Amino acid sequence: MTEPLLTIENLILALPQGADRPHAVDDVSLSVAANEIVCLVGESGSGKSMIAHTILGLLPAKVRVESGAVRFGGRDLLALPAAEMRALRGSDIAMIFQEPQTALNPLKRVGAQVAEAIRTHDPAAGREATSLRVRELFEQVGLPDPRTLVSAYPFQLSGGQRQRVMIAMALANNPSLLIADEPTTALDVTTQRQILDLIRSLQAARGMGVLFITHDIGVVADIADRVVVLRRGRVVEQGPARTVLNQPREDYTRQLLDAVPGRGTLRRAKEDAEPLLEIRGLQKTFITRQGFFSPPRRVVAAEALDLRLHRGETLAVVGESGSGKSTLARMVLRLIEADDGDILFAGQSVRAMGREALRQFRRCAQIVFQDPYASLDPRRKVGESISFGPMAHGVPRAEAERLARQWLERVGLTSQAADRFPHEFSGGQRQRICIARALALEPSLLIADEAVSALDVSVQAQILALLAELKEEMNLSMLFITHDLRVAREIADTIVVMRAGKIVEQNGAEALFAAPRSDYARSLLAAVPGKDFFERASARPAASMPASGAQSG
Amino acid sequence: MMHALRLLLGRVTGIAFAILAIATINFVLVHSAPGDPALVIAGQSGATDAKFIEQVRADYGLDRPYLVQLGTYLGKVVQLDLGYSYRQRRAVSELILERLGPTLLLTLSAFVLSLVGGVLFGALAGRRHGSWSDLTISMMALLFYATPVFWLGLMLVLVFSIQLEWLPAFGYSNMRSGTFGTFDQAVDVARHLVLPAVTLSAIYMAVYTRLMRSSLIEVQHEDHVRTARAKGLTEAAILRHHMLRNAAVPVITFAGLQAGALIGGAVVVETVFAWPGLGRLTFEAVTARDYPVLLGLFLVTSILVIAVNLLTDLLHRLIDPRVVTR
Amino acid sequence: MRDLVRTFFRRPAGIVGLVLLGLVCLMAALAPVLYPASPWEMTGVPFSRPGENGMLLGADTLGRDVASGVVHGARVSLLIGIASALAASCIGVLLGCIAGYAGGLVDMAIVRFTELFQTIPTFVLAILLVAILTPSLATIILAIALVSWPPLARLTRAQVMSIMRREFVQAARCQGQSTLSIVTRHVLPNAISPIIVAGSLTVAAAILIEAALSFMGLGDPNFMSWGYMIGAGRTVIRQAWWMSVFPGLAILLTVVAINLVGEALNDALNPRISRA
Amino acid sequence: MKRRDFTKLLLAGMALPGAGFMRDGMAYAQTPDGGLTSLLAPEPPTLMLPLNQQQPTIVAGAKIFESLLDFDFDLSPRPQLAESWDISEDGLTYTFHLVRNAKWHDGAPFTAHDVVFSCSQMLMELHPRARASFERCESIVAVDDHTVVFKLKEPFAPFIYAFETSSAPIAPRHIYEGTDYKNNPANDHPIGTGPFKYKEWVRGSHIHLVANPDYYQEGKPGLTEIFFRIVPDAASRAVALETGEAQLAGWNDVENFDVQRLAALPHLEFTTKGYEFASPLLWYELNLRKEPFNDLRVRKAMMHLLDKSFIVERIMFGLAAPATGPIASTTPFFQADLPQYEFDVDKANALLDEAGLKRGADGKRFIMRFLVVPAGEMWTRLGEYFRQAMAAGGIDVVLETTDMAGWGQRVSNWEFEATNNLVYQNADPALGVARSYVSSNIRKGVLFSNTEGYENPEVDRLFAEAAVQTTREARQERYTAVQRILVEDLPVLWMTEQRYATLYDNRLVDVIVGATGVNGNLAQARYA
Repeated sequence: MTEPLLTIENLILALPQGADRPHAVDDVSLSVAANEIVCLVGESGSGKSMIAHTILGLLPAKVRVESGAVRFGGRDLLALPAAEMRALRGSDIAMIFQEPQTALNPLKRVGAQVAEAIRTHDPAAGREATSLRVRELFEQVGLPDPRTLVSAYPFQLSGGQRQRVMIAMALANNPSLLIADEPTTALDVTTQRQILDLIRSLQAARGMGVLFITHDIGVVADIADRVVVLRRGRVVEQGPARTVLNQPREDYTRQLLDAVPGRGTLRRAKEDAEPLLEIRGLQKTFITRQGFFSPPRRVVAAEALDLRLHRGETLAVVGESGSGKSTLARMVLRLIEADDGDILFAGQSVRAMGREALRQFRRCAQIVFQDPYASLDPRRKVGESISFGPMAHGVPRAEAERLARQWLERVGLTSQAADRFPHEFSGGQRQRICIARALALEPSLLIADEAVSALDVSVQAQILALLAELKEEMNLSMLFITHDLRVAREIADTIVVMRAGKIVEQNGAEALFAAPRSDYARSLLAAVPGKDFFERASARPAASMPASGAQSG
Repeated sequence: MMHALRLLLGRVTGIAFAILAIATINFVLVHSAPGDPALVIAGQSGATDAKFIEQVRADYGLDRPYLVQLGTYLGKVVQLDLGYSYRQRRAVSELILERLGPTLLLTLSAFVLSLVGGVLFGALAGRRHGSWSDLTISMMALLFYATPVFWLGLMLVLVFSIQLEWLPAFGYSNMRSGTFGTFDQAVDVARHLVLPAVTLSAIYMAVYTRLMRSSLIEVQHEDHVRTARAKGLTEAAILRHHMLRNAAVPVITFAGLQAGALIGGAVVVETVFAWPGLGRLTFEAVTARDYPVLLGLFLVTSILVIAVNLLTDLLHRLIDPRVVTR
Repeated sequence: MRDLVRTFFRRPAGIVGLVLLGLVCLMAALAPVLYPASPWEMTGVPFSRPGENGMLLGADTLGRDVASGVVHGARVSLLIGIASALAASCIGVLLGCIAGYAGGLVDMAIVRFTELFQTIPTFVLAILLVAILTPSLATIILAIALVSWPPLARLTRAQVMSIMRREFVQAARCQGQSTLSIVTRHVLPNAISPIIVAGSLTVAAAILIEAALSFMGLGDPNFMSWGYMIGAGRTVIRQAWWMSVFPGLAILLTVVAINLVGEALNDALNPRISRA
Repeated sequence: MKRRDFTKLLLAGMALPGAGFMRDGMAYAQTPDGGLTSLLAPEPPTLMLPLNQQQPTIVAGAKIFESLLDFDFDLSPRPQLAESWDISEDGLTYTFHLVRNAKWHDGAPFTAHDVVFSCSQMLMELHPRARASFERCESIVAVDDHTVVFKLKEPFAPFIYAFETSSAPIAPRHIYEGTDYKNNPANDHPIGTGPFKYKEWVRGSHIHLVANPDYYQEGKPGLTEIFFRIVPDAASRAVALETGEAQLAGWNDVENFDVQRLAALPHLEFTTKGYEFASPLLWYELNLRKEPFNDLRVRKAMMHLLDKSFIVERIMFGLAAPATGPIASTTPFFQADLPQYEFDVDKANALLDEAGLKRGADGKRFIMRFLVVPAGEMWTRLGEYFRQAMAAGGIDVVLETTDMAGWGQRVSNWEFEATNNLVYQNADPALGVARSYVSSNIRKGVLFSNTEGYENPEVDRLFAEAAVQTTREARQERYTAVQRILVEDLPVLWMTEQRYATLYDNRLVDVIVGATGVNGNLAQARYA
């Protein structure tokens, strides 16, 4: 191996006073060579993005480089004058970001934004030459119809197309190093697959060095030549991808690998039990009126949905964004009213329920939402948020409060947590509180709407385990909404795949993974990151699950 | 194209409805006032003659039932006939039309001045967030925001007209300039415009400055600015191409909402500066209880506000492509 | 609560505002003690300059004490400002809550109504209302309230709607909590901070409107107010600048103070900033 | 644009006010080439004087329209459209000999038929004050093209004053006869016989009149043109005079407190003459229909509580004189030595005690409402002063404000307790004084009538007799008697005789030449 493209040596980044730790990044050394993809993997707060930003000199003002060096092409980037650093940005070193939605200027045409990148570093470039080059780039990144697309605005593009534009912009000046900061995290799984393939092929074609930052071990498995595992600002382990993934030396790496969902034993659907929830011909179209005369916008969220959830069963509804899966969950609880069709809960029509009947029904059917930050009232103590439920059903205040404390302990928190406010808890802890809130009403049906999607993998694994455990204990039935097939596989007996408001496939988990009946399910399965690796790995005995109920969640 | 047409059609009917509703509200409001307009005319003519008063009443339909008056009024509004001023003895539309120009000139220049000034100062302050210039601009903005408009007008007259004798203190033009070439007159009107426009725009400039400042500070932390930085753009280029326009969007949206207040402010400013516009006509009509003029004025000013709203909408569309299809 | 106070006092601007506002309130409260005589008392020497003839801020054309007027004027300005802001808040919050909670046709009707009120040039409307109803404290307060509520209604509606969409409210609905319980326990406490801030800023705006009305001769003639003093003094500004300068400064300082306090309150009530 | 260019532009823009562009604007203070810029406020509704007689209409319209006579400072008649006139011994026949060379502004000759048409038809329909005058006529006849004879039904001494310009503006018969007067297109382009012709009217800004080259008086007018600058704001008007942008102001154009300052300016001339015809009297008016104002003792007490000199000095800033009774000292038949009510708080309190109005625990006897006249600062001050003055007698006054319409409605419909009023004397007690006190003029809904509701048969009789007497002595006798009764009865609380300031550029001469001052035609005014 020749001289590496990028070398980071003993980098220490100091956080401002009052942060949870003194150093965002503590003594990190790594290198990226030409023509290789180095994955920087870690959970949230591991400092991986900080490292990326340090390279380009884009650190927020509060964070200070305490010591260390970042060498690129023989120069220490940390000591480079501002003008030279600027000349490097976007030309020799380019970067793409996580949120293509916000990373592009919403008010400028995408073509102009790419052209700007070219002209910034080559002021002499003519108009014609530049626009030609932009179209070339658009073609290279696989954007359809570049000629018209260059004059589109970001909001007119899909998420994947935006990310392709970002990549085109990054490649505009033929960088030797590309830094990709979670470039696929905000994308649907099939789109993620395409973008990963694109980065891979472009890298290979151009011989670029790529520093790829991700939290997803699956993605690492798919793309990395070498891996650097980061935890709380420190390098845990680094080495060639194959070695690190197959023979992890460190416990943490192993934990990360084990936490990846969808590798447990498959469950078998219990066909024989009676249905608790039955949905027939459910219909919902969202119509947004824009005026008296303009045609209303119609979005079909549910079209003739039929499904059954048996007692004690876990049914996962899987689909990409916009498939209508969350609307389905809300329609069951009548948080959104359906247009047509029937929802039967234990034989009773939910849609026909009056106010009081609905109240009683909701007691039996509880929900846990995706965003643990939005789903707790920031101005109420956690204990109150839980105890209001039983109180609404006639439980005396003191008893309700006792129940709240009891449930907090049950989901792995202390009973003192009841007296604290939501902002004092981490995301995983909040999700535990939400589960406690839902279960305090002793429901028979629990709806989990992307309940683990916002969490780090290790926490995700813990929450999934907790849910599984509680489900057994309380004989719950669960409607589990997720975009992640791996999670569905982890927890579900039956899986329903939705796309654009329609059910594409309804199948036992085992059957679906073994032999998907629909093309769409097949493409979803194929797109799961790290699929090949884990399939190979699952041939070997799986590492043990971490214990549930840990306070660290 | 069809889409745009439909949008326009929807807009127009919406405006028509709004105008009719405003017309009705105005009519009810103005006519619930105490004070007999017939008496005012009579009194001001030095009349001591009951017959004369009856005559005035008959002349202007004031003796007919309330609902008939309203019906007649609405019917006329639909035909764009705003009635006849008994005090001024002229058609209301004529009165309003001849005052419309100066008011448009004043409010539009104040609008543009406040917007441009606000965006400029706000950008300056927001860019150097926390610096001395930021502190100074923010403080000035706060002070101007808290200054009563009429008071500011007086101070400006005191300083620029009376002390320094730079600018005329009042009026629309030096009447003799009207006989000369158009350029002279334009210069003359422009000189008369300076103080009232500055006075009227001050408070809004302060508002927009504050808004622009916070908007810019917010934009500074947005992802696409980081993207621009990662592209290697200079800070100046980032400011110009990726921050100013984005930060100005909420300011412009807000400015549209302020159009009504701007015309309200014009009443005070036009009175202080003897600016012969709709604002002054409004005050004169209120004190003279000139019903037809008041009704016409409220209608026209409301239409003006709607027009300004449309204008800002257009501006918004121009700088924010997302609005068009949304 | 302690958080709130601490954040509030972390901003020097907030402290300055509070001190200024405190002074104005003190002035209003102590008016009968500081100047027991009526501010209309015409006993001084007309056109006394500040400091002359025992009058701190000079006398007006009739020999009335400007200082006494400024002190007594504080009562009226604050009274009108606070009362009309409260009235506007009542109208605005009620309509906003109904619109935001009810949604649908009710919402649309209220929104259209609000828009209509915003389309009518507000100050012109205020002039008209006061002129129609004849100027008195009550009518001025009513007029200012009637032109000030639309922004509060819009804000409340937006707040309520955004809170209603938040998942914790949906969770509360799923828990079976009653509508009243949801609104009082979850929606209002979360929606109220910006409304309080906007309400406090409405006080400042109301004081300015009152001043402009009084300036145009539409004030309550039985109460000495700052706007009236400027209106009475502006014509003699060359002979007696003090007649309009001091009440003008009083308005300026009060409005600035309320704005500073409002901003600090905004920061203090904003959980993102206060608990950061 | 490059950044530097932009900065340059910005700097240039900021430097502008200091540059020549701005300074040369002092041009508005230039010598107006024989033209005059006069202030006018508020904007008149029309210039068609026969149609409307509001103050600003008169000021501007009287340069275009004329009547038969003009009046000297002592109110003696002078020729205008009438060269000479005779009044018969019995006071019933007025014969006017008209000027022979007068032409309308459109070139048509002015004749006696215009006068007959105006006085017997047009003004009878349009002009309430003229109607009151010419209703007294048995006939109005044009003897020839230049002689008109008015025959009265019974003698009316002040009839001669009916021929003042604003009282009977003569309109062109050839344009108005047989038309709808109010909607005649000529109203927008008024045609008179006056020294100035209508040129242009930019609404909200100014009215432009130019000299009439065919004016019937040789060598007049002395000015080439007149601009009436419409400035609603008093402070702005003062600035206009100060900077020389305007050269003439009359009536209330300048607020009283500003008069002294402006009068002292070297380029301005100041006079209070020229308002003798109007001679307005200002008083506090009480609604005598209501308790306790129907009690003479209360009215007397209030009179003792009011300090006229305070009003004259502090509210009018010297532009007034204390009024001693119902007739102003500048109006004929004024009686000088009437008993007066001196400023005396103790006496007032004694009178109030006597009237049985005891002070309550808070020191207040009763609460009354005072309706402030919504016509400007002076009126507001009068209200504020009234409240303070009454407080000394334990009377608690609450001020009410309204707009002009509301004020007119409430006063004329007797829905008030107290207010101010200001009434023109119109050169003769029979025209401007009697109307406020005779019981026949208690007319609901009519402003400037006997709104206070005073009734005294003796007063009615004396006024009626005085109007039809033909000798000065006989009239004086009755007016003296009526003045004595009224001063004792106090139907209203007379305060001041108003004086008005006329300010004009000191290069102008012969601006104010008669009893109607700035309401005159300014034919003689010129630059020295």
